[in-house]
Amino acid sequence: MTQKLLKIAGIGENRLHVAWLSSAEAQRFVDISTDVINSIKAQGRFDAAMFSMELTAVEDTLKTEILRWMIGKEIKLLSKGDVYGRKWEKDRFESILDSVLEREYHKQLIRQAILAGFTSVRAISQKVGLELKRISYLLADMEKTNMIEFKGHTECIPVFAAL
Amino acid sequence: MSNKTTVGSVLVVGGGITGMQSAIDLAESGYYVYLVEESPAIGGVMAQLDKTFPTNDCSM
Amino acid sequence: MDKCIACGTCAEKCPAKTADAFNEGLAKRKAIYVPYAQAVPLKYAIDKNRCIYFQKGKCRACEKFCPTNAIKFDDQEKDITLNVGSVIITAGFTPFNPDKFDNYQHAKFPNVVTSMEFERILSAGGPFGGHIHRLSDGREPQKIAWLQCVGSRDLNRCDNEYCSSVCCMYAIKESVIAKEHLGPDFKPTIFFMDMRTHGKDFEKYYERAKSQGVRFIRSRVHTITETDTSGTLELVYATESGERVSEQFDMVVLSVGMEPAASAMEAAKTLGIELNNYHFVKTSDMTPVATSREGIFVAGALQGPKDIPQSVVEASAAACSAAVNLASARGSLVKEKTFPAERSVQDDAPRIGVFVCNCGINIGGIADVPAVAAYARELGNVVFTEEPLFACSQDAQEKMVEIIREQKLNRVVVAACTPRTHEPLFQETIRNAGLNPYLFEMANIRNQCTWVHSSEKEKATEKAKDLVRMAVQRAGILEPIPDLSVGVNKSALVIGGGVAGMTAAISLADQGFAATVVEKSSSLGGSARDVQHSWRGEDIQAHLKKLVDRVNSHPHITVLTLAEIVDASGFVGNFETRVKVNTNIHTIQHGVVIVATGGRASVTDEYLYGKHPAVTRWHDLEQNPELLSGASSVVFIQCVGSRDDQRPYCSRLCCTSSVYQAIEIKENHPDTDVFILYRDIRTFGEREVLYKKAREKGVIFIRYSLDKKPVVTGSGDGLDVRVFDPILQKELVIHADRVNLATAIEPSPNEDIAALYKLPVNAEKFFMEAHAKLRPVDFASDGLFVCGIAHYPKSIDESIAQAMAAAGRAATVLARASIQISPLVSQVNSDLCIGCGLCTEICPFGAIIQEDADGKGFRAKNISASCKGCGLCASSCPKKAIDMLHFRDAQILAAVCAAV
Amino acid sequence: MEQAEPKIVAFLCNWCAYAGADLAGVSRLQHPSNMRTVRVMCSGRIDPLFVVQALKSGCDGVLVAG
Repeated sequence: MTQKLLKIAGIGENRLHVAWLSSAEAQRFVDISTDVINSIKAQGRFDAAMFSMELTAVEDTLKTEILRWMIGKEIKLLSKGDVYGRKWEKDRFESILDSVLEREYHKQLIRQAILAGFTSVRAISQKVGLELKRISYLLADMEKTNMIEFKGHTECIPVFAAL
Repeated sequence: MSNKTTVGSVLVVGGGITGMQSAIDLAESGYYVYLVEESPAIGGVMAQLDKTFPTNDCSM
Repeated sequence: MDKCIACGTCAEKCPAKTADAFNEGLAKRKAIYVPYAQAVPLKYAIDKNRCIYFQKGKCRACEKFCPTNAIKFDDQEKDITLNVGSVIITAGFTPFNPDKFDNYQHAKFPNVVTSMEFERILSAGGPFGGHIHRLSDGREPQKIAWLQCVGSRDLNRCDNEYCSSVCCMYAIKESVIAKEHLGPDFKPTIFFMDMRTHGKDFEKYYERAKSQGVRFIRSRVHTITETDTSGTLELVYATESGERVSEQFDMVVLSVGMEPAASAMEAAKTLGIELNNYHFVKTSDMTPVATSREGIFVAGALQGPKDIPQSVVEASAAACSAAVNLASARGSLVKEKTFPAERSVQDDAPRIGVFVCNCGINIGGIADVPAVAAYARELGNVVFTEEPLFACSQDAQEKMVEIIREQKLNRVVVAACTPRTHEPLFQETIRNAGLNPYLFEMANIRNQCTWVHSSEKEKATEKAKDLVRMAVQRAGILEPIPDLSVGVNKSALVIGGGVAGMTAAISLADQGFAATVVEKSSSLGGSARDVQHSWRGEDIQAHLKKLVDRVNSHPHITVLTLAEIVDASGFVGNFETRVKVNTNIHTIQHGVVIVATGGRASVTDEYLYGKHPAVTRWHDLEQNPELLSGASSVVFIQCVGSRDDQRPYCSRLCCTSSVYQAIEIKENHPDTDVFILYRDIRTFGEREVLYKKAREKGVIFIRYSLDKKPVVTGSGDGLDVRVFDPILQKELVIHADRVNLATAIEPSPNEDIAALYKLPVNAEKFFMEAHAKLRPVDFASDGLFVCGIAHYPKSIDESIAQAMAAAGRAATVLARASIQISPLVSQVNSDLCIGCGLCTEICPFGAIIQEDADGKGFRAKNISASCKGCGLCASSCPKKAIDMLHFRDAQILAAVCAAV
Repeated sequence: MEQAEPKIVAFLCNWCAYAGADLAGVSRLQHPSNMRTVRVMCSGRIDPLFVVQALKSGCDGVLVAG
């Protein structure tokens, strides 16, 4: 999930590697770490400053309750079913999780942009590189969940503030 | 009348998986254990096995 | 030996090479050696027979190069006299040596290896790093054949007429793992006589292996020849229908059986205990770990061929038996260690001492230790640094205690080897200096730095500095953590009043612990009431009567019959269970739970059972011998409801039971024709002798397969049984006066018990132990144990052993006044908690509950006694309301931030 | 910014990967020195937030191994 998020954020999913091995698999550990090191070397140094807005947005996304809930409930949903007794297919769960991830991340990114002083839809769009329509849609959602508020109009341009 | 008292220690002969388990259980139950193994290390045959069914855990 | 730091210098310098027995001679080792990298104790030893000094009187290179003077050539053998209360012999087995069989050509052909050699070939830590190849030419094999029963079930070429019990399963395992290594083109074949996958979940593994492309051929290979100079082998065998086939293979693995080791037999002789015909230690089915001599117990493969879980069960059973004898002296010889009072550090600023260990040349020879220490000295909060030669040596430890006192250190960082082996040692050291053991942190600059970056000295030094910085940053915010202990209610609740439950209760009560036996039916005895004889022919009813009498009269045992458990709560040492008897509710406080709910033979609607009076099942014939009067033909049908889609497991007991009954019938009425229709005869271990005896007595065995099950039809007073005989290749019609069915053994209904105590069950509703191999009687949650058929179908000797094992394991809890538990547990901040319950749901150990403490709605609450410190709750909590002691978010992040 | 070697933070489970890394040491299996290990008692302890924090504080990559 974190890999997906890093990908959406443009940081690259390969900045994070995940592996399983047992205590006797020394050679495997060496192979894994060599691979990881080579992969990271190939990607070059990571400039944390350049991605600071994205990283903060990723961090805030990971803190959101809906995501932590979905991950925590994954096994139960797939094996035992939800409160209505419906078992979820793995694919279905993954695709819903993907869309939630993307939505929540974009919301957090918009919030960061607003915090950074980009308060109109057009300015936000330029900053974060999302379509205007998508931003407007998410802003409406964010307003409902008290992430931002609508401040009024400046020269007919709606202005938002983060809460 | 015998005045022998019970000795609270046990000798375990063999340091394979079985001997080790016996020794651990006794030591945890309050008995002093002497574990005797003929080779320089405990572990027995199980240590030689690559992986064990069903989890394919390594046997170490 | 205390001085050896396992640096390996001695082995590097040793000039003498020899075959490495641990690797089955497939690799070389030096004359001074550790058997394997993870050996305990990790100390080098000299192989006297190979050492040049011991053989020729000169060398002693190791002594010269040893950095710690740990080698003493003048050490003499010493006899030590021990005065002990009891002896347990677990001297194990030795794999059968096939070299004396010329038909298998193990000694001659390089590509014929034993299964033990193959284990080493497979092992990533083995001589070939897990790369499977032929020993003749190094080529990767495409086809490997496993030959079963080498040195087992064989009277012609060796005296081992017993079955070694474990080879079928390990051959399947080896073939599956080999396929994982070698890929989809690899073709493994197993040649077998009967496939004996009678253990828990083994049958499913067998089926999976088949679906993964492991080929199973029911035949005994009689000749192996080399076809060319590269070492490819030709195997000649006969198929079941008698056809002669020859086929080429790249390698052959001989599935060798078990024999008692010569040294073990000698030890047994010294101890004066009796051995049986096969030189295994003789025991009775009713006292499965007692030897012929009082006070001496046996466990494991020295008692008979068996697998790991059964060995571990017997180990705990033997420990329990020894403990029953010595209960009056419990605790008399063990001492508790004492430490000085802990100094409070809460209000003081951190004063960190950093000890950078040279570990001889292991660290100091690669990283620049003085530079690392100097670097550490500049870090915030560090007030002292030192560079001991060996931080773990006795003198360095004593000095460390002094320094901590003098310098008033309140945090200690040791940069040395790995915390996995040495953290406990250093924690004890700082406790000796009056510090809480959790004010300690290690930086792993040997195993994970200098040892693996020895060619990059500068980078290793840089990494060592980083690792020390991470440790220091983390150490600065470590907190003292008080010991965590819970009191123990020294009594047990035993659920189930069958042989397993009663044996467990008696085994505990004889050690002075109170036990309550809860039985749902009106009387004790369980399923053993239906069985007359154990497989060794011992009288079960007589034993059962004794058992029931002892349980009823034992001062420490309370029996509740017609009892139903309605509620349970608590954790290890402190359970509370409510039991309903008629209309009364008994509330029982207890420290442990032993689940022995048993099982039963299932009822079937196959083969006219219940529709025709001549169709019976299990022990009906034994209990009602009049049913057999005048019978001239009796047919037993095996695997009725076992090993099929509905119950994909082997019921383990039925083959032996039917064979035993068939022999009885033949002995009482030699003229009666007795047929056993089977799929594989699974008379494992020494039970094989019964199978042989049955054949000698004229019992006729006919194999059937699942797709061609026998068909039973009524025919006058009797029955007609139609079955396809694979050897004759035609259908036979047997007229039978009786058909007896070995129906599957299923567990008693146990959903309620499982739910009340949060115990896991497998797909077939047998209770699931904590670890299939190593913890066969424990549940994953502490203080709960399982035994008997509730765990898996098993014979009475196995049930008794497992019941004693459960009691033995339970005694490790009950023997203590309080249980020290690792205090590295989860902590809920109830101010932040919203009571969502996610943590309760995901905790694998049931260590977080939801409680409405102050009427503000539910809040999470830790059960620290059950917590294993995994931290799943902390990393999942949507509100970040949970933190882990010693691994707090802040403490982990301090190290993370210091990493760069 | 100096062209130093990339640094990778490795979160290793005490019982599995950390032990494997130790064993690599015992076997002297050489590998590049870019890893900086953080030991945790179980890979379940690793909050994704730790990963982000590692990247934020300037490391170039993260390995989670259990």
